[in-house]
Amino acid sequence: MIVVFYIASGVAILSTFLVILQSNAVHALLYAILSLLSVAIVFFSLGAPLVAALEVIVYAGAIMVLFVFVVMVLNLGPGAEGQERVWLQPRTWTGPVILTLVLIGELIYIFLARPGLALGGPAIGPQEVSLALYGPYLLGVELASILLLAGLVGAYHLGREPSD
Amino acid sequence: MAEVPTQYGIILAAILFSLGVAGILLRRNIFFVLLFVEVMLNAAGLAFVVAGARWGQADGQVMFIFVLATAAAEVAIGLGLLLRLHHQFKTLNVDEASDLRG
Amino acid sequence: MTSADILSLLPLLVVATTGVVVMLAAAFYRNHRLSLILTLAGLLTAFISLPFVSPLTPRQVTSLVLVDGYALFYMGLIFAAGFIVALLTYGYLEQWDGNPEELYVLLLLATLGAAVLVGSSHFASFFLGLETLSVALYAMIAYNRSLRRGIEAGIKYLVLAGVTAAFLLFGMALVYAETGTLAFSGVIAAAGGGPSLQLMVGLGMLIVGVGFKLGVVPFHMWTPDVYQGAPAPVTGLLASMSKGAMFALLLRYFTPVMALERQGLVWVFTAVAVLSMLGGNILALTQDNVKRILAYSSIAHLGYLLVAFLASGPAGQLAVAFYLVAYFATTLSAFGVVTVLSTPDDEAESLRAYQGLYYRRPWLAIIFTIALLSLAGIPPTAGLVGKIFIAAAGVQASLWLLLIVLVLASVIGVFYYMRIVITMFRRPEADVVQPSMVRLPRAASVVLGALSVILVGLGIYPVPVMRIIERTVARLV
Amino acid sequence: MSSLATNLINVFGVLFAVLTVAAVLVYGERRLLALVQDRYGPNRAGPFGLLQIIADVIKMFTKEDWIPPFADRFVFILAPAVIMITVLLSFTVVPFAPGVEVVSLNIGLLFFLAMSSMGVYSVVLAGWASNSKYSLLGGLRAAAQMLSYEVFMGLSLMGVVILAGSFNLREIVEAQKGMWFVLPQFIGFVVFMIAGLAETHRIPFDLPEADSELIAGYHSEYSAMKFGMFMVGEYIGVTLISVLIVALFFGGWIGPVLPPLVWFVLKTSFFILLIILIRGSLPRPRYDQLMSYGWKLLLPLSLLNLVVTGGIVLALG
Repeated sequence: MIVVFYIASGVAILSTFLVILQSNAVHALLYAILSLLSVAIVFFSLGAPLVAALEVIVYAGAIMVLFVFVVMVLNLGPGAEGQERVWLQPRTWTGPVILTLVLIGELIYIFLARPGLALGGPAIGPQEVSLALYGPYLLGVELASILLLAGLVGAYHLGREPSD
Repeated sequence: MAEVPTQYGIILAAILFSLGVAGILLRRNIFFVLLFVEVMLNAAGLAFVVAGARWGQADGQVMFIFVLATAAAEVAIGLGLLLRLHHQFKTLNVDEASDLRG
Repeated sequence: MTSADILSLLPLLVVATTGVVVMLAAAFYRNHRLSLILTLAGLLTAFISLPFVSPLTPRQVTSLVLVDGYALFYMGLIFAAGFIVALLTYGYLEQWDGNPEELYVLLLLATLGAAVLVGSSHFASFFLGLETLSVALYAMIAYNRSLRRGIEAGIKYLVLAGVTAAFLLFGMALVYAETGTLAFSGVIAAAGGGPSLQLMVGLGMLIVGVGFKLGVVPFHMWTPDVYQGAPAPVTGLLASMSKGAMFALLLRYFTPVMALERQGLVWVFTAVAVLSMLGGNILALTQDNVKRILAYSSIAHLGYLLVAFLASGPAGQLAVAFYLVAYFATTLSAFGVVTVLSTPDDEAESLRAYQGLYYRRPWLAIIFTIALLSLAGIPPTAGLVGKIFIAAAGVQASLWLLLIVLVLASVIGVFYYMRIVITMFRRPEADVVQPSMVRLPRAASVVLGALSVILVGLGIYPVPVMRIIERTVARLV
Repeated sequence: MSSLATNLINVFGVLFAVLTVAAVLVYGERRLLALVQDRYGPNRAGPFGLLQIIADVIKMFTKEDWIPPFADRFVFILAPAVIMITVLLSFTVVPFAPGVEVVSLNIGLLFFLAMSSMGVYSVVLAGWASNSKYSLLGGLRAAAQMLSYEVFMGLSLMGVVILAGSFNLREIVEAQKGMWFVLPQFIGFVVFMIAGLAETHRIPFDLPEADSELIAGYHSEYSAMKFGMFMVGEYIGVTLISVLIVALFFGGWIGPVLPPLVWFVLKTSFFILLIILIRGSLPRPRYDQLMSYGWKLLLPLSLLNLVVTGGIVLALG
């Protein structure tokens, strides 16, 4: 499992990095999906199979499809890349990239600085998660449903055609 | 099963999070900005799952599910707004779509 | 969950149910007035239920929500704000040709989110309450979807709030990874065991998230644009409910954390408070747009509140509670005036639109003047009393630097508030085209009148409100 | 060593069986449809036209594999591969008989749902990458349709999960020793079958391809082997849905006298034939009818099913 974790982590980081470099929206999305899939494998290797499946079903399979859907609705064909290329010139990206590298470096330093964090316990399967979800977190589930309702009503209002 | 030191998991989450931040700083296209917000939220969810695995609790995964719900709601409204923006401004560039000035 | 648990959640349940009912009512029968009446009835019921719930408190309902006097007090404030905004919205949207019903649904959901936020005792409820509030606000800000600036403001708020949420979550996850608990009480207890670097990073990210929501310097960039682009009643909501709920939570749970880690965090918050007070007031001087002026003014006011937060202790709690009551009334009254002068497609926001208001709409001008005086902290208004409480709390905690800045910033503030007042009382030049006279909605006029009475009343005789605060909020400390 | 050998036999056995079934279906469907419509169907090549399969394969392999110059090359090639990979991967969690399965996953059912949600991409990406308006419209329709019907598909299966108390398909089959789940979960079965048809975009849910309106929709621009992969992918999808219906609702390999695997194959064949006959008998609905049918009928139905099932299971302790 350790090997799986490292390989999946590597793929996740690399593909997320490639998302940044893509000027084509759909190619960027494909790398994002790849990154999400490898994060799902990371979840699996951490002993969290339920969220691994949810990551694929909801994140990669529903949320990202919405993004693709929007690309198609706006018909952002291969022609829409020119503008994006401009933003990927070295002078625009050096600043943020250096900032990010510093940020990453600091975070790695901080979390490596303290050795001996305990290893994870046994796998936590769907049953335990569901029991927690509908036990102590029941109000949270209700709130999440209210949150989705707000999203639904808002998206409905914003997305409707003005004529009706 | 999980023999991965927790800090590596957190570092992975931190790197993905930072890449999301970098993406937002770099891109001016609202489509990409929304995409990187998702990347950041996903990284935060990953951090929760890692932390939950460290303590052997289900709470981390529960939080991940809540993050998922949030991400879905944000994307629904975000993409709705994006379509409106494209409709009104004929561009997805946040710098060009800027009427509000003080 | 016992029946007492459910009973103590009654205010929240009422608001949630009302939201669903209004939505279903709009699905089957679209009627603006019906939506308004249902919304008002729901919020009123929730408000009235508060004293009945009060004997059951304090009660921890699961690990997520803590219903106690503190939470109930701020819930009351939030419900009142929701009620007022709903009334203002009615007149604002009456002539609009779009669908107004969804705004009430979103308003109720936002109110619920804010109410959960002040009652939360756990990262999960904190985060979910905050997100419910934010997600409802995105749509409300861009509610007039044919207006370019509304959409732009909505996108800006959405992107920044999304990033903020990610920071907040990542911070929570780091704290959780360190402490092994997601409940605030557990986190505070675990933080006492000796702060680690990882925990500090987590807390830092949390503070970034909270700072964005409060709109304090240096996280204030979104405030003016979003305030300007959003519909006027929504701006009122944004300024009062959204910031107030977040501040109530900050006060409750960060005070113990601060006590543990005296040095670093105190300096951070002190810097933020100073920058907000000065920055907000100085930037407001350069503005010609009333909504933007009010935006910068809200940045400054959050800075004042941070002084009371830093003072902490019973005096600080008292000062924050009173100041928030005064601030809610003042902000809603100010944005209420803007609202009644605006229509969804043509907002009265430039200073010119207010020139000679006194000669066209004397009462409105007087109401606005009272609100501005209260914002500036000039007697006899609630704003002054609030500032005195904050100053008293500051003196008790000997925060001299902050107090000096507070006074200095208030003096600067007087200039731009007076500028609006003077504009209103200046005779209009003959060649200036007068803005068309909109019919003044009756509901809104009653609300504005009542708010002005409250503002002056609190300025002269604040004792009753003080009693309530002492009975509920201060009881905790 | 022996476990490795068994594993290999299982993997390749399943792969071989599935691909064979798909190939036979290419021929079988045409014969059966012809029977329904009172005509012959392919009957020239070999006895009963059986060699038609070989002829079709040769044709597909030797045709010019053309990528339109205006298409997005990378995505254009990726799209047909996605459907093959996701559908074939779904078969890994299916238990065909005791001991005949590739992997026993404790989230087997979720894995299937995850793969089917990934399958959406093949159609959507194909529609986008072709860069032609019919394909784009087909892709748009497909995205909305498959995303919607995935919801009901997942919900309809949760009743089964409640009854079996597990996501593992093997355990679900074993839980049906006493009674097939089709009896308590009849609504779930119906919804799953309909959603399954929609997910594989078969008639009457073939709006993404709709020959008469969109000239084959998302795969208008595809030819030769890439088109073949879409077609074979569809047949494997049909097989997958049938296999899952059998495993989830009709007791999998459980049955008297005959060996388990035979029972499984028999039951599966029945449902494959049923799906083909449905194609022969139902017309295609309008797009808005399809969506409102899904959201206004299937969603409440599957939610009701879930609530009632959960309530009864709770009440019985």
